[in-house]
Amino acid sequence: MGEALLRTDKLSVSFGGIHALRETNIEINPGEIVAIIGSNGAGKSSMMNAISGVVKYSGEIEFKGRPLPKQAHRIVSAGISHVPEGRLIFANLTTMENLRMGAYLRNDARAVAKTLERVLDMFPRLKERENQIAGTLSGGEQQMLAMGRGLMSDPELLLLDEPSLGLAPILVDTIFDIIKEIKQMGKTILLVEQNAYKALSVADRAYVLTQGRITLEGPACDVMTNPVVVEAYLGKKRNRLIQDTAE
Amino acid sequence: MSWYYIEGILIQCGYVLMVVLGLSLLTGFAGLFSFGHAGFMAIGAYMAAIGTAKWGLPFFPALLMGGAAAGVVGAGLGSMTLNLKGDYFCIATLGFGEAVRLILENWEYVGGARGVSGIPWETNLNSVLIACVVGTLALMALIRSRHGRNIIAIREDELAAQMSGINTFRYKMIALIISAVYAGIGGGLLAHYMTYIQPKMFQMVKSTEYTIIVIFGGMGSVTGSIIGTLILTFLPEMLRSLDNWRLVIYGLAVIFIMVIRPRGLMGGMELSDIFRLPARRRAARMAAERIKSMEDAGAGKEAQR
Amino acid sequence: MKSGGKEVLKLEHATKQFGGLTAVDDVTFTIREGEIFGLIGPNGAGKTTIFNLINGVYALSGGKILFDGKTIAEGAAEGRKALQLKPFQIAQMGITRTFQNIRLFKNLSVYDNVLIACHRSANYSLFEPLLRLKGTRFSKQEKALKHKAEDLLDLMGLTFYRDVISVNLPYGLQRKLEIARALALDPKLLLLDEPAAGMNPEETDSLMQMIRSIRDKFDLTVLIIEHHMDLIMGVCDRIHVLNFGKSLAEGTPSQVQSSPAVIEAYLGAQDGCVKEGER
Amino acid sequence: EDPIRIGWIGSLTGDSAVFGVNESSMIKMLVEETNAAGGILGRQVELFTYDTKGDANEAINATRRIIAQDKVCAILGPNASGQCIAIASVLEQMKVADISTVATNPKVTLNYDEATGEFTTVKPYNFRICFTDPYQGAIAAGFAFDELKATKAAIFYDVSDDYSSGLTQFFEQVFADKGGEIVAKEAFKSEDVEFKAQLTNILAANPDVLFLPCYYKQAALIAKQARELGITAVLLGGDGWPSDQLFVMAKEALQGAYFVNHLDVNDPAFAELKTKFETKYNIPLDLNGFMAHDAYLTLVAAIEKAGTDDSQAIADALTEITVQGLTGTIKLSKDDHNPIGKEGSITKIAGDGYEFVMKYGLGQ
Amino acid sequence: MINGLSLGSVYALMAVGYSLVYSIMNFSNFAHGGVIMVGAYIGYFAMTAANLPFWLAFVLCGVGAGLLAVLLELLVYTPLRNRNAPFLYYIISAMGASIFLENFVIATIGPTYRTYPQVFSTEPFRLGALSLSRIDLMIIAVAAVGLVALVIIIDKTKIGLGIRASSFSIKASQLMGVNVNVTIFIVFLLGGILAGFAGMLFGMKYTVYPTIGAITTKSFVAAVFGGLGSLPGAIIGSVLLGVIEVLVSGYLSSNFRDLIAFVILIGILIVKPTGLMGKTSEDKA
Ligand SMILES: Nc1ncnc2c1ncn2[C@@H]1O[C@H](COP(=O)(O)OP(=O)(O)OP(=O)(O)O)[C@@H](O)[C@H]1O
Ligand SMILES: Nc1ncnc2c1ncn2[C@@H]1O[C@H](COP(=O)(O)OP(=O)(O)OP(=O)(O)O)[C@@H](O)[C@H]1O
Ligand SMILES: [Mg+2]
Ligand SMILES: [Mg+2]
Repeated sequence: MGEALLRTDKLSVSFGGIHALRETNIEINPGEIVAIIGSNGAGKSSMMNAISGVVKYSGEIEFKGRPLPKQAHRIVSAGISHVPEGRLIFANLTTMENLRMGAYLRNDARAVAKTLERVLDMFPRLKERENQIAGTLSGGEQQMLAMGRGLMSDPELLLLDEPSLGLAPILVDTIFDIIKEIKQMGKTILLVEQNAYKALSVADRAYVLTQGRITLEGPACDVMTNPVVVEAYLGKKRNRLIQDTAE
Repeated sequence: MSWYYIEGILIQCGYVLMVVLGLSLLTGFAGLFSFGHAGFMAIGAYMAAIGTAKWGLPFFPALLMGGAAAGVVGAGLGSMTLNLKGDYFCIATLGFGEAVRLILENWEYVGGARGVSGIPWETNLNSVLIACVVGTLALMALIRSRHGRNIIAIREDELAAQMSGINTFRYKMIALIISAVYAGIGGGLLAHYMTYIQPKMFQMVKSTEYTIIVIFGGMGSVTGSIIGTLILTFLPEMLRSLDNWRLVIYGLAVIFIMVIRPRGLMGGMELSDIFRLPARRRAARMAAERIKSMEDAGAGKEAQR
Repeated sequence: MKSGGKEVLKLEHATKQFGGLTAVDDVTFTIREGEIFGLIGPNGAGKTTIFNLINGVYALSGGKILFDGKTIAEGAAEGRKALQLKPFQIAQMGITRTFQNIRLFKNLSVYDNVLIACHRSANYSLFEPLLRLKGTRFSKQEKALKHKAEDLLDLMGLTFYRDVISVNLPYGLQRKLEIARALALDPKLLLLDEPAAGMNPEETDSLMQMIRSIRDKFDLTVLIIEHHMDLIMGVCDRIHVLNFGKSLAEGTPSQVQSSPAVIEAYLGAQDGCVKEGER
Repeated sequence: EDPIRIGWIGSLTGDSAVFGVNESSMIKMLVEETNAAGGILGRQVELFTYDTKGDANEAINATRRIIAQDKVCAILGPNASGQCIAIASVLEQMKVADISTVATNPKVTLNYDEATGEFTTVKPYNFRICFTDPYQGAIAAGFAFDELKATKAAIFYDVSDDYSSGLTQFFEQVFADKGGEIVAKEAFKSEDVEFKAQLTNILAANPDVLFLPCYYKQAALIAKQARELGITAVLLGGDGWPSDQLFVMAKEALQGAYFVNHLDVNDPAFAELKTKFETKYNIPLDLNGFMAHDAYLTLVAAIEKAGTDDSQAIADALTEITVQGLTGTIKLSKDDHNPIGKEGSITKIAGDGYEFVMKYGLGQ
Repeated sequence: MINGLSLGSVYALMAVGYSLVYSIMNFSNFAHGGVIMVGAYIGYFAMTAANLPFWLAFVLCGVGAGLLAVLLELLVYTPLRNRNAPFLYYIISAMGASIFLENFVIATIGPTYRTYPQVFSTEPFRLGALSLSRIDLMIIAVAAVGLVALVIIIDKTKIGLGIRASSFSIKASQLMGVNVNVTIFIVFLLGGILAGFAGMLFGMKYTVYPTIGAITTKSFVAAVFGGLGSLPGAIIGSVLLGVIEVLVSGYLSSNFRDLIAFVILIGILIVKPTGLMGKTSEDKA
């Protein structure tokens, strides 16, 4: 495999005495979707937050072969965009202003307009709610807004933390379609999902995070059929389902 | 230091503490900011002073009358303003405090700006000590009851409190009234210590000083309020020989504590908690471990592989 | 399923407008005693808004909401003034809820969160706590409150975390704590807004068990909003579907699941998993 | 031998710091001079000064400390009535005399029965060297009516200030008794800086004199704004006015204004002290400085008379002495501890300086 | 009326700074009064001790006060932010800072009132029947220009968008690439510059003394009244407060001015609980 887009070396995060992430090494290659799965509190979000510079960490992160800057704003300008867990939209700004915030560091007005158009195409609902104060959007609308805002910076690497949270089933499918679409556009994606099954089915590779440590990694299809993963993350029903289809 | 001097400061601590305890309930526990407590103090002080100096009442009933008057006015203020949020409530109280002062300044019966003199000197270490002990115990008792917990819930999340069936308006009102009563009694004690009161003594800076004490001591901690009162009353006295530099240092000290202990001295803890702390810490650590090990069943199994 | 029970909650032509936007548009449904009733619909369909209407967080623009036969909210209409009970009154009547974006008393311990909510089970006055003697009404009731809170923690499996500050709990446990807090009021009707959000299938499964068991144990009626179809289909007796604020369908899970309108608006091409699984 | 310990308390911070700083600086200078000249009773003088922030409780604390810990034999200051009244009980308990500089409220030296509304006994340890509000208000009103021949007066006072309210009350009374008419009475608050609205009302009432019983900061601002509005009435003030700042702030507007002063500005000692003080401290010498000066002289005389630094003896001696101060002859009455027969010096603002007009006492 | 306008403009100049800082930091910066006061002194000494011409002094005043505000932010608020302190502690620290500034000036420069040299002729400026003193004109002009400039910055520029975003969530705006420290720095600088201008103009119109800060209470009231965090609200609130005060003391009673003004304010707040220009939206649960 060629040069990795992002590589972490002994990445650790701790809060007071709690070690959320312990010496994790991951690699993301250009153009692929990498999924991270793990149960509640396994450290998935902490990893994303470390990469995007909003929590302090120890260890190294390398992006495009160079050490990643530590300040959040420089990380964004390096080409990483993070759609955080819990959306963190700007509740006091309008939908449109939220989207413009996404393109905060971009100065090419024409290119921004183009991205905006594409984002609004992906999420027509946002266009309808253009001037609504974002805090009053419905949960799902807020999730779309968060995704759209993340795309506005036209990043090379997109970090998605539970993008399907709180979405209607029809939209969950749409979101995963969009994720695939984004990949098609040549972007690289790091994906965290509770809906492990869905995540694994779009991902190229996956890491399993357990108590802050990486306990399993490999191509997504291998991870998906790993019995331990099946038992722990995919639920018994799915377990049966997969065995059925596998037979 | 001479005891006579220290005694004076302790008496001051005493009446200040009464006001601070009341404010602590309102600000520290109910989460409502008030810049008008000097107004309640003024009402209590004037009522009590008129009681003893003009009407010849004994000290104790006059003191209670002062507290009651402040409580009644608090209820009136609350019914108008408790629906306002945050800073809006805050300026309503600020305006209230100034309004009380203005009325007193224009009211000839109580001497206008020249105030009331000839108040008997009744406040001494014993009387403030009794007031403070009773006040502290009563406040603690209230807080450790369903009523107190309801008040705390308002501070934490007003909407969630309503959804839990708490009549938030009523409890904010209770907090405000009790707080006003405490301030009124504190004012009465002050009046009978000074033997003279005038509206000037109840300016807005007083209210902010008390708010500083509450937050300095730590929100939601009665012990913190007590310690805060002691420290912030004694500090300027300790610095007294520095003349006009002492308030410069006082200002710096306030900033310094806030910066190094941004939850105040005792933020949310009582003194009794400190003794319980080791046990609590252990329990919390165990729980944290458990949270971690709430862990996917996978963990163990993978280790086996 | 205990069908045919008496009507617990009834929405009659409930309508809510925000400025020009009609978030809830002439919605009518009835929930019967003991039912687990699902409310689903695409994002922005007005589900959370309906919760806020039932709770009295929002005032109704039109229509009427009845609880236990009593009107709790009624929009203004010709010759009649709007009626709106306050949120706390509605909560005291027996409707409690959890929030889509968790709203715990963040800086308080798990135990305190529940203990606060138990307050309705005591009725000692403001002055009784001053006399902290054994055998007074205050101390008896206070003891009862403590037991009640502990029992609830026990029931929800939270006993171990009683001293943990609630924000520090993992997401899933925060959800459970919210439910415990809601139960502390001895509600007749429990509203759950996306209780399984952020849970993995395993956890969702156990949540499902729990919802059933608390329904039985507390004689509850449950109204639930959820996007996890496994949960909705698995636990609900009846389901009401909203779309753009309007009612789209109502029926049993299987009826709803097979309704073309619902599939088109909400479910999409179902069972993506099978398709994916075949890949 | 031990030095003789004396104290001064007053505002070094807060709103009225400007007055307190004047007083304490003056007393420091005088103590230095005394010590250089060999002290009192052959003993050096040690001075303790404490800030009260203008707050009555702080004044009590400062008094307790200065007496109990620093063991002073007498206290000078503080510079406001409220603080003086509050420290009375401490003084009484510790038997130490206080000579206040500019506390003009009658209640400073006399006990007052709120129930009957009458003054009763004299407070044994409170003294003052300034005249009282009733006295000064009466002087101002008498001067306005008798000398300025004004029949219509307007009052513009600081409702939040006790000094200002006191003067107002007695001015109003005396002026009306004499047959004059108060055509307008408007109020402001200490921290105000904008007065045009009230002045507009005063303009409409068209008074002959406008009485401004306040401190010089407001007096200057009001004068300026009054003239801008076209008020032509003669401006009349009290002893809150005397300060060089008055000129700096509103020289033009104040031309021709009168105020009641404690001292005769033609007195050469006045100019000498002023130059000395201002070169030493580089701050303008206000009336407070002069009053502190005289309070200090009075205290020194009392100590000398008592022949000891025993505080009780000093308190006793205070009513026994007669002192020739800058602000007149000071003889404290046994009955009310106020200076006896002190006359006001009516001073006029003309050109670049003050002009002595006349002595005006209540006998006239 | 016109007097009310000029008083209101003074409040406004001060209130805008409050509101600006509030809009991003969500706390009432009670140290603002101290910064205004220091601004007034800078201008005074620039014009007297250093003999600088008015315009230079004016600029210096803005710069000096701006830097002081930034210094406060760096020394006092940044550590608090790094420790995630709740907003209350900012308020208390701000109060501490204002106590410090005020008394530092008393202790060093002294409590004496000081008067600016005369720059503007006292000849009022006439426009038809309207007559306005030059300094008032200046104050109104600076307030108006300052406000318009600020509104443009906040509403129309990217920095402004960043400021508004950061006011809601610092973490989220970091994720968007906003350098939050710089943004906050700019806010304090702008607020401080306005405070400096306010201080100098105030000093020129009236006088300079260490407790000028006391009058800024009024501008805080005005800012809240207008709707905290809303700049036009701050202006409208201030002017309204000025006009109400003047009208009350002109036509009703100067003795009870503040009381009546307060009752009016409370009345308006009861009708509109988030201030005049404050956003009212139903709380979403
Ligand atoms: N700000 C914080 N302070 C203290 N502890 C934290 C903080 N953020 C996370 N943690 C702890 O770090 C651990 C990992 O949290 P993280 O949010 O990364 O988990 P996650 O895998 O994203 O879980 P979830 O699926 O619930 O989102 C948890 O134990 C959590 O309690
Ligand atoms: N306070 C408000 N002001 C304006 N519009 C609002 C307000 N609250 C909700 N809305 C709008 O009403 C519609 C319904 O919102 P609601 O939150 O009820 O959706 P929902 O069905 O709960 O969706 P989700 O499943 O995504 O949470 C949305 O379009 C939302 O933007
Ligand atoms: Mg997470
Ligand atoms: Mg919703």
